[in-house]
Amino acid sequence: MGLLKRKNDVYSALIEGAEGVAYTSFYHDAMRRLKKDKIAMVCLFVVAALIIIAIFAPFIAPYEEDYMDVGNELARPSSEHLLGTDEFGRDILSRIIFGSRVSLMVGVVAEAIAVFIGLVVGAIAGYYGGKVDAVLSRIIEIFASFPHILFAIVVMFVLGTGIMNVFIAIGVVGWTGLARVIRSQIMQLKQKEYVEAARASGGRNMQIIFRHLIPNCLSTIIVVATMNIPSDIMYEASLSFLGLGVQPPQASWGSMISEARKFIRQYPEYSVFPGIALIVTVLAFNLLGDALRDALDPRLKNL
Amino acid sequence: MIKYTVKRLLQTLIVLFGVSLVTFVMLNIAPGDPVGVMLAKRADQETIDRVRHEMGLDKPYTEQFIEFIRGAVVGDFGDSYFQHKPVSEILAGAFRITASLGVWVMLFSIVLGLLFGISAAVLHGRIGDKIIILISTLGMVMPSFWIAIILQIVLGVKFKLLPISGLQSMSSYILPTISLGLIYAASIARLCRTNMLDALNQDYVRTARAKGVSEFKIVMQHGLKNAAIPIITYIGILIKSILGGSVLVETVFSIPGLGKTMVDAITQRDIRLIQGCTIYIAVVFVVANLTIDLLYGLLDPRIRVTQEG
Amino acid sequence: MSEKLLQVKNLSTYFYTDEGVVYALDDVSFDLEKGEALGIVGESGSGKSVTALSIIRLVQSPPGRIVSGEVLLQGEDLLKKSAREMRRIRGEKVSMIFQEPMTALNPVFTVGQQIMESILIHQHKSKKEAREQAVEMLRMVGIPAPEKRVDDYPHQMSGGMRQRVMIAIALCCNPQLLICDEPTTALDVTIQAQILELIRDIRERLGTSVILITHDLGVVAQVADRVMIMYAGKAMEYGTVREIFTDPRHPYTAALLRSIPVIENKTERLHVIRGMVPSLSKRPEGCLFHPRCDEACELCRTKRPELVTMADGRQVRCHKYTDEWEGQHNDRQ
Amino acid sequence: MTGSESLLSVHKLRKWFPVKSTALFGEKQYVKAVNDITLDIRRGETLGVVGESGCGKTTLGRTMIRLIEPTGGRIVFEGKDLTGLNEKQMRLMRKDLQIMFQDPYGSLNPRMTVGDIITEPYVFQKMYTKKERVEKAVELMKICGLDPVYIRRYPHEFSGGQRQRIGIARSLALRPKFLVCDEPVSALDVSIQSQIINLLMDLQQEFGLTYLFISHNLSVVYHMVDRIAVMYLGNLVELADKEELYRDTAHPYTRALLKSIPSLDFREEHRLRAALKGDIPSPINPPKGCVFHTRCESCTERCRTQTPPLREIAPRHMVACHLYEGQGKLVEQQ
Repeated sequence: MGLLKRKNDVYSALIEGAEGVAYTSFYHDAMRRLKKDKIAMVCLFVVAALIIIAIFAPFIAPYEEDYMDVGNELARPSSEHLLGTDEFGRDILSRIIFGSRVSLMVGVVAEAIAVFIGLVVGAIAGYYGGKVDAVLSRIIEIFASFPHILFAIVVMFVLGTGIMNVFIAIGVVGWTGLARVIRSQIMQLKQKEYVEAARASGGRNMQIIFRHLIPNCLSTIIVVATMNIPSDIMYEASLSFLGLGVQPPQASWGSMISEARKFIRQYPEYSVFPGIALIVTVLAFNLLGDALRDALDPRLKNL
Repeated sequence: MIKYTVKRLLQTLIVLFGVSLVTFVMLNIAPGDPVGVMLAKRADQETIDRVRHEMGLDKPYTEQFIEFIRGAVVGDFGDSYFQHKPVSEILAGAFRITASLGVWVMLFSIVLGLLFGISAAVLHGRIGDKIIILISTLGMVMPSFWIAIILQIVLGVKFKLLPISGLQSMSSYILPTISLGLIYAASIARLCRTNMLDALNQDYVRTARAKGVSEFKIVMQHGLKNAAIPIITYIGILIKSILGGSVLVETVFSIPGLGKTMVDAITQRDIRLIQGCTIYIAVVFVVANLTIDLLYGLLDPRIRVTQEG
Repeated sequence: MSEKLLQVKNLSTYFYTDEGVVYALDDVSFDLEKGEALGIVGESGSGKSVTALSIIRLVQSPPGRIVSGEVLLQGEDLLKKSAREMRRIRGEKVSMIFQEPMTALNPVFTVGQQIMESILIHQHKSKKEAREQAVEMLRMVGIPAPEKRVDDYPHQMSGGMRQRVMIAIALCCNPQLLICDEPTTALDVTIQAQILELIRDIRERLGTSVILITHDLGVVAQVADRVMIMYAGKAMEYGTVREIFTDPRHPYTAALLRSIPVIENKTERLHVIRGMVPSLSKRPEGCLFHPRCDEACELCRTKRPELVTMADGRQVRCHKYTDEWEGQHNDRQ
Repeated sequence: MTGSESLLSVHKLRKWFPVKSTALFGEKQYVKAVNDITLDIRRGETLGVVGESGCGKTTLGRTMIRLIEPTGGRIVFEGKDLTGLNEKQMRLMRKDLQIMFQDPYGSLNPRMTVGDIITEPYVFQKMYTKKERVEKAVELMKICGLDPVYIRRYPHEFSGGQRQRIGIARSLALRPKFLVCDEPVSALDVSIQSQIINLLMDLQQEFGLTYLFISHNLSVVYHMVDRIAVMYLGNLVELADKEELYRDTAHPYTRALLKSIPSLDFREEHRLRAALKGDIPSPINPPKGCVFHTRCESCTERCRTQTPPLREIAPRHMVACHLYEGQGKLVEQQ
């Protein structure tokens, strides 16, 4: 057979030839498109800044999380306390900085739980279809019937308050949306010809799911997760606002707004500052999600 | 069409059963000793056992569940331990209040949402579109409880224009409606814009243009009728979010609706009331979703008129 | 009034995308007699569909824009018309049908409503009269039991039937010009034969002039009187069906005709046109076809040929038919 | 080149897709995509399968290599009955049976490099080391006319024609004996189409491949194949050598198909007349008796009631039509 004879030159041709050729993988393209989107860059910068603030909070914040400047309660913004102090004399700016830890952690951890459950349920329902799909879809529908906030409240009631329970409560509730998206995407991808080709050359179900189906869902997962993080942050803030989430003295933007409500007359701005921090964070993640969707999956772009 | 309806009815029954099962398990089985949690150790073991017996919690779970279902079907969720009144009575009153607020919030968000959404799609590519996108994104990120407080401070306290609590007079509806409705108006605007743009890029719009149909009619007839279908399905989700969101707004404006009842029940640890409230809200959503799905079938001929054999 | 129904002069339409300017349609000219059928043939990316969309001014801008040229319909330049005037013309004087029957009809309106919509815009008729006319149109395009089918929704009809409905919509106001953009590409061969026969009957019965856009030379041979071969946005050759099929002059036309598998001829290997269809934004220097042309020479690689009208009226864009060609003859590879 | 003994044959092969019946409690309804088809393909041969949309040609191709599980009938490959094999055994057989697809964009995973796509069959069949797989990939790319320098590029960086070549390289990776080509050139321009057809014919020469060539375009098929099978609404209506099929066409549907092809003969008197009226009936409840009777000019009372059996009216020329009642001998269905 003529093919074997040419073995060595084929190999050498391969190395010097293939190396030189520039290739753009899918994610290179996506990054290039993302860089062109100025808003996305700003949001990326804001999100990065938030993460740094959250990690290095103890060094950045002017005061300890629960340091009380006794006798200086509800002070207006001054040089010592840039945003003034709360009813216990604690520095509002420092508590907002520490509060960013809670919000970002909830965004990441809760969303990770939601993505994990959603991906598993969605992939199985989508791939196997038939009865499995019917049962899982009903389960998705059941969990989606509870308003997000209420279900989280009940979960908190059962688990008790505390930061870890907040993550679980929001994560356990938020997976239905992603499950539905993944399920419909897997159903579409299942019919693609490259999946049939894999099956025709002997690919097993698991190999097909992990080599073909999940990689092609990745961009959807990233987009949906990035869009869900802001709502997770809002749910945490709401829970804390209702006094069911993070308990004092730990700082959370939601609980700060709730505390501030009692002192509207003396110091109205007290409740405005944590609100602004919350809005900036949620806005940054939201716009980043939009930009990622446009960069990763041009077809999803709503022109 | 009938087949579609029957199938949906069957699915809804299963979901309702699932909802009651999940709620029952979470509140009665998960926390181990519900009465202990309820009395929060304020009573000695002897009273706890007596209360447990009174509420029938010492029976095996399956029996409790059957009793619970039989009651729920008839609308009887047992009695609230602290208010000594049937839960269903409390919920009915609270629901009327939340519903009345909910209707206004829905109207506000749908009207505003469609207005912004359609105009954004029509002004696509121009400044107007960009401004509306910005406003709607901002609207989506405003936490409802935060806006509620800001409105309370500015309009209520500073300028004393509007009442800042309760739902006695018509004007007292304005602040809660705006603070809860803003988020949903923004999401409807975005959804409507995306669907309109999608519809306006379909081949049949190009055909309509080739017929000489005016842009206005293309948007209003061809575009809207196709874009309306996904928007109507969103209204189902809207009802659920309003039921959820009302918890916050009712707390800020101290409106004794379902949301506030739920929060108070949680803080008082009134298990029966919490259970009744959760089921009640979920049922309202499921029923609303069902009606919308059937409406959806009527509007979309592809479902109403099945393919001939 | 000149006998010519349509005169297109130096029409150019470019698309301004972030990857650069796409020269989709570059300086194309042709004309159409009353009742005549012109076939515009080309492979994908040749600019044939853009020609139609530019005539009827449905090019989506941004990113597309008609950059230059004139489109004279009975002497009036459509490019100068206002949007309102164009809306009157579309459907009344010029109408168009598209390739994908599955998506070209609005799924939430009945077939009858979509025909009546065009009638009610252009003709002042009552709803009842419009409905009767719609049923008549459905009968004319060969749909069985039109009185019943008029209230059907598009999803209840097959591809072939929907294309007939599209034709009914396009013809209900008896336009002078019907533009068909690959009308039968998505259809099966037996259904395609029915639609082509229908288009031919319409030309005989209503005298409508037709522009038929396709990539299938067989379809052109069966319906068209004159043919324009397009490649990479420019017209390569223009002549009657007989001239083009019996005596193809441009190397691309000849290569295309030779590479089509035909049942009768016995050749073992199919004739191949090497290389790929060029990208419209990064066009080759000189003649656009030179990278794939077996007769290309230095002149072809450097100078872009003009569309030359030869003695017998034939138009060809190739240096072979210019006097400069003799000199170059020898150094061809 | 065409050997005598059969490489792959199917006996009364059937594939019925259950359909959610519109009637709530009505009996189960089926789309009878492939209806009791018996075919025999000889080693080195190219059998063309032609028919319009909904005739079941794509389902037949996939069912033959059990990419879709048949609901009835037997598949025999090199004397071995494939129908009974369990998944593990079938996986070994996959080496010899491969398929290539129509859509250049849908048949390649956009997230994998060309090298990974071509060598994926080795991953599934656990063949060769990493280094050997790269060599194989380079070799296959060269054979299919692709420059191996681009081995690490992604599908979106190639033209339609090049993508089809990648698909062909992948289907050759396991050195198959039998290849189903499901409309491999239908999505390509004419000039690119002939390049791929010539490539397929060269590969058949070099590797002694046997093709099942599926297409709705009879002229493309005519050029490539030795024998042609014509299908209508899930049934085999005619099967013959290509010259025989063209010269003395037996079945009315085949005749209509041939007449509907828009020929390059532009003269007025030869111009196309529609050979068939009406539309293809719905596959959910096909017409009784002969499925083609609703559109056939020479339809008789018998055609409406009795399904015509496949009979051999001339050497290796089968047709299923009552017009040939009594001629030739019935093809006995083993």
